[in-house]
Amino acid sequence: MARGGWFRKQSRNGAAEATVPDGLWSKCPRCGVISFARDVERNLNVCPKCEYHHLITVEQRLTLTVDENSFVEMDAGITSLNPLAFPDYDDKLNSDRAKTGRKEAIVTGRAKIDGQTLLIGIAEFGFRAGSMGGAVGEKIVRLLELAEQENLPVILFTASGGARMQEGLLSLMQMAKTSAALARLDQARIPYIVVITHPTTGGVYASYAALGDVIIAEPGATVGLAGRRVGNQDMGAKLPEDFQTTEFQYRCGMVDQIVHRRDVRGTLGKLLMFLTEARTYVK
Amino acid sequence: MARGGWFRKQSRNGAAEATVPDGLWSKCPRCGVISFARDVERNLNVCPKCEYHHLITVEQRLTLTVDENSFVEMDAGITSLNPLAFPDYDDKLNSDRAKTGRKEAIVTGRAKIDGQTLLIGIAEFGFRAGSMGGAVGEKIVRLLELAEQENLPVILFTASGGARMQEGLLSLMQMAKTSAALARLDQARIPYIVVITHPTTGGVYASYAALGDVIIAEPGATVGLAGRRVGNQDMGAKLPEDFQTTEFQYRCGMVDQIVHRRDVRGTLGKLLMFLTEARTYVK
Amino acid sequence: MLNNPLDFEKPIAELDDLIDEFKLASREPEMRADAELKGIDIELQIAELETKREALMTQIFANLTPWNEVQMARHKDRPYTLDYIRTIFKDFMELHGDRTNADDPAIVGGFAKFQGESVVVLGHQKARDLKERQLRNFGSARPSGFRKALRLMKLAEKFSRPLIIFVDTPAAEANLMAEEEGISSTIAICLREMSVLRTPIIVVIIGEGGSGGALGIAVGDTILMLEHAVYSVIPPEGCAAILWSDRSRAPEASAALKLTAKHAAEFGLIDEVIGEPLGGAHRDHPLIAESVKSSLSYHLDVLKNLSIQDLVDRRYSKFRNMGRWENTDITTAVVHVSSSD
Amino acid sequence: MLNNPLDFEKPIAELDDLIDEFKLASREPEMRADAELKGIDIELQIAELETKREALMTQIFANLTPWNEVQMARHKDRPYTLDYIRTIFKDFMELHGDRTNADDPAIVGGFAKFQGESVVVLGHQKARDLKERQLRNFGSARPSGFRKALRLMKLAEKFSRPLIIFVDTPAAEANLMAEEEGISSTIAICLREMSVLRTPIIVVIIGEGGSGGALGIAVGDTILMLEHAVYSVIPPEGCAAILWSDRSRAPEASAALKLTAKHAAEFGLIDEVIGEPLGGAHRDHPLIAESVKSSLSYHLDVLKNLSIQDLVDRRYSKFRNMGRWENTDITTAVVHVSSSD
Ligand SMILES: [Zn+2]
Ligand SMILES: [Zn+2]
Repeated sequence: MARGGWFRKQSRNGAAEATVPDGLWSKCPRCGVISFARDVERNLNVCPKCEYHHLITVEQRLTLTVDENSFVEMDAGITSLNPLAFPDYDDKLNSDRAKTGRKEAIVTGRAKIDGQTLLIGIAEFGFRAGSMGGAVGEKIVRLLELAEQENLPVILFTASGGARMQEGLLSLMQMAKTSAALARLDQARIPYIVVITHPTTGGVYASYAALGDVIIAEPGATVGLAGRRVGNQDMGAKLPEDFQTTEFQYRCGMVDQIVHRRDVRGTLGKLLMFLTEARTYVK
Repeated sequence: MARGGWFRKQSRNGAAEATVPDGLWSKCPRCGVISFARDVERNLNVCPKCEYHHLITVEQRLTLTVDENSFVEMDAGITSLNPLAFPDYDDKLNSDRAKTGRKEAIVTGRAKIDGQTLLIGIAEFGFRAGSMGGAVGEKIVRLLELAEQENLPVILFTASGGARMQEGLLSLMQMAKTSAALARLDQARIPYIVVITHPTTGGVYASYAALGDVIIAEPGATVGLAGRRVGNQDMGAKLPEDFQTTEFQYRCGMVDQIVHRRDVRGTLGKLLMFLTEARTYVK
Repeated sequence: MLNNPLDFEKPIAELDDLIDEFKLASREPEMRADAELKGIDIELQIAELETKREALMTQIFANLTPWNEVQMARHKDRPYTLDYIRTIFKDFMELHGDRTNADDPAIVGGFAKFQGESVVVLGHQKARDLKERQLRNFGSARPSGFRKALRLMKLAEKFSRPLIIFVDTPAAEANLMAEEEGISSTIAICLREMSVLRTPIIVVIIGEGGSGGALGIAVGDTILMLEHAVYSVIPPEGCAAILWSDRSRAPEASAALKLTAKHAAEFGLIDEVIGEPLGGAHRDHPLIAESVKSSLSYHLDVLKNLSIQDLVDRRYSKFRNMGRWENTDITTAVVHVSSSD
Repeated sequence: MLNNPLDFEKPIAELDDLIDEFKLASREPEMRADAELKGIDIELQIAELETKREALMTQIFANLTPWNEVQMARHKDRPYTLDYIRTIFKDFMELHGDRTNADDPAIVGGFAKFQGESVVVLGHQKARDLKERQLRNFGSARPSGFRKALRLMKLAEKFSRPLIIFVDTPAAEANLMAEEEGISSTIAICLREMSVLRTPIIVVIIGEGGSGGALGIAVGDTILMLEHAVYSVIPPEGCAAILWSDRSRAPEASAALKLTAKHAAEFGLIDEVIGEPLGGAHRDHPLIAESVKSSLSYHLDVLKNLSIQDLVDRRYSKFRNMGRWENTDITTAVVHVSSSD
């Protein structure tokens, strides 16, 4: 029995793993069960055994989420500089650009779901672990400003290790920058929906990921501020099994619904219907 | 050694006790120490031993709080009806009217503190345990509406067993009535300060007593929704020593400052200065 | 047939059992034969029993005491908030969480379609089986429940969706944790914010309207109340305990408190009593749902014809005028005999 | 004399000790006599030592590494928020409580008078002795701290009082309880609400500006930063752990992170660096207080000349333009080299 390809490299923080193995077989990072890669793919990259939601690419996410051929990308050329001349950062950026074919850790654009036009942003976790630097912040704010101008709802799919360390304080400020744009969207009463996917942590969870009018999350995702390790070190206290997961955040009142990947599209369609319907009764 | 007058009748709910004894001596209901009544009075009716804040009358409160001769009462004639024909209610009202010389469980009016004009309401706990029926609700709302008209700050001293049972649902609605008037005051950006005194519970704590821009409280007061007894029954859990007191509510973030009776006036004067100063910089 | 008949419903339940027996007999050839042999006319018996039952029903339910009304309002077979949401609304999308520290199952809510229109619906949720009743904390909301409710109300305001609220709670939770999290403050904030919320609010008291725990989500433009619901400043048991140190005298207290829908209407505190099927809502869930739906539909249309500013001003006047008092000051003597009557 | 000299301050501390000894000797007749006998001129010695000390101070503090700056920012003798509040403000009236479930001592705030004007002042609070440091949670705010801060900000807005905020925190608390109470959500809400708060906001980074825990109360119209304060997206130890799995390489990480006031100014992320007394704020509390006061005074006057709408629009532009990126799309190619520079 051939077992090629399922020994995957684990990334440093344990969060990322290759999503679709090169070979025939795929080993689930949570339950360890080995499945036909094709079966996992057919199951929307959800483990057929334990329902672990594998990371997926932006293309896969778009296919699962928006109406066929409806996506038109915006600002694809916006990319990071290295303002701090941070060691190795240029190399890492170049390598991620080559690896993902993207210029940044988020893809933004216009799309339709069930025929309803919206603006959408999808994190590319494969690019610098989805972290938020100046380019990510700028792309999100452009999306939000356009939403206000055109009165279009916004959906953001989050997956991020947080603010991008290599851009120092400039990246921290992207938290304020995106949140300020969301304040304006809020005042303009434009719907903003967040879909939290694995993993969503740090400065991203402490800014736009936590500010949705409605927040849904895929099951089993890591969701929290500082990461389980940090928490452990700081406290010595016993942590619940599901600390800093979707389920934990749901129990703590931070998430409206835990939605299986197969139902995300339907849920978003319904939410858009509720949030964008004409306000007939207001005189 | 004469000990006349310090055997006081305890009221049913354990909250009320006569404030100034008829005789020479006074026994503290908290620490049990017997003091000269005159010494207790000179100490603002605070136990010289344990700092227990005795209930005081509206007159005493006014003397302690507002500029001399500055108080002008409003709506003194507003009094309760017995809309439910509730058993014994008329008798109880009449008896409390005779006992307190008041028509209702709150006294409202115009006064000055440090020369600053304000509207003030002071609960008369001796009248139906300070409970809120239609007359109390009406008097408070008139005060709040006047405050909005004349752009004057409002201070309410609370002491109440809650909504007045004998007026049934009509009294429950006073919670909504007073809170609605406070919503308008809030929108008009008029300062509203609450001084919680012993005891403040039930529907009063769950409406205007909890809605101050700033909330201060005298030490040791009973403050809570349902009363300690109820809590005990419902839970069987071990309650903290200071459950449903000023100190408990302060620890839980509900009270800005615990203020000794001797400092209430000074604190209010300072707060009024901060809250009513002209807004010079707004263009 | 009822699963949990109240004491005064038992004579009806016994008749129901008897009728069922005859009906069974009529379908069983052997039993039919046996009956004919004995000269018993099964169909006639059934008809007589049903006539008797109808008379009994009318007699019992025309003479309910206030305490009986309390029992009816607490009836375990009575439809709960989610029952109404499932029958009257479409596409219910439940939203969870107070964005502070919990999701309180004692209050449910979310987006839904009401007659094709998007609305926000929420309410207290009781339950029938013990495990779910505990989960729902018997319909007693904690601070997180009120925070969730307020969050949904603000969503309704933000997106200009009418708000439809079902009230059914014995009281707000008042245990240690509730006090620690400011149950009083949370209710007070709900009262204040609802009074100025810029969207139409219709409240339906479907079962128990238990004091501040009920009112905390019941400040609306239109307050509807089911015929056998109750709405009270204090649970009758608590009232009896205070008056007579005897919780078992709750029936007397119920009478004194005037906590029925009829009284609430007389005092001008609610806008409409929604009639229930004979014997109560619990005997015909689809029928009561239809009545609630048609009442909601009517009143929502009325509210939709108002401007937002009129709506909010009207809501203020409504609650501002609740309560009775008189002014004995000779210069301004007046008796205020309430709200909208 | 310092109670807690840093490593690189120790040569100065040693000189200080020596100078103190000579000064003591000069006041003691017996020691003076002894010195004269030995031909030692005490006054000359002191003068020489003081000259040497000054040269040493200049030399040391002109050549601080980024890691030294981190040490300076964390210096235990450095003035904390309450030190500034006590010296720069009058009539401080502390307000407590988040109106939800706690009062977080890691954030203090209330009303105060600044140059005769009512303001709201708040900030992180560290402490010196161990017991109070634990009470203050080392300046790491919990969700309740951010809720209290937001409550005070809304009070400032409601009563149109300028808001003055001192930032000094290693990071936001991130333990189990903080996660349970939505530390991330609370910070996010602060960021959103501060950006549209309709009152002038001046922020002063006085010590450690520790990532989200700092920024959560640092969205202002004017951001001032003390010369030896630091402001960083991540603690240098954490950065070193990620880059090299070695927290002890924090000095290198400090350099890479460009977390000093000078860098923050160069990147256009702060509006002014407030110079400290030679050797740092901790060597002269009154002097640094005077500098902070005069800077606050100047900037408050500037802000007061703006209309509220201009103020809020300007604040949006300020943060909206932070960050560096380039657009490689040939049709719209542009390099954005930041904010206000
Ligand atoms: Zn698996
Ligand atoms: Zn005492």
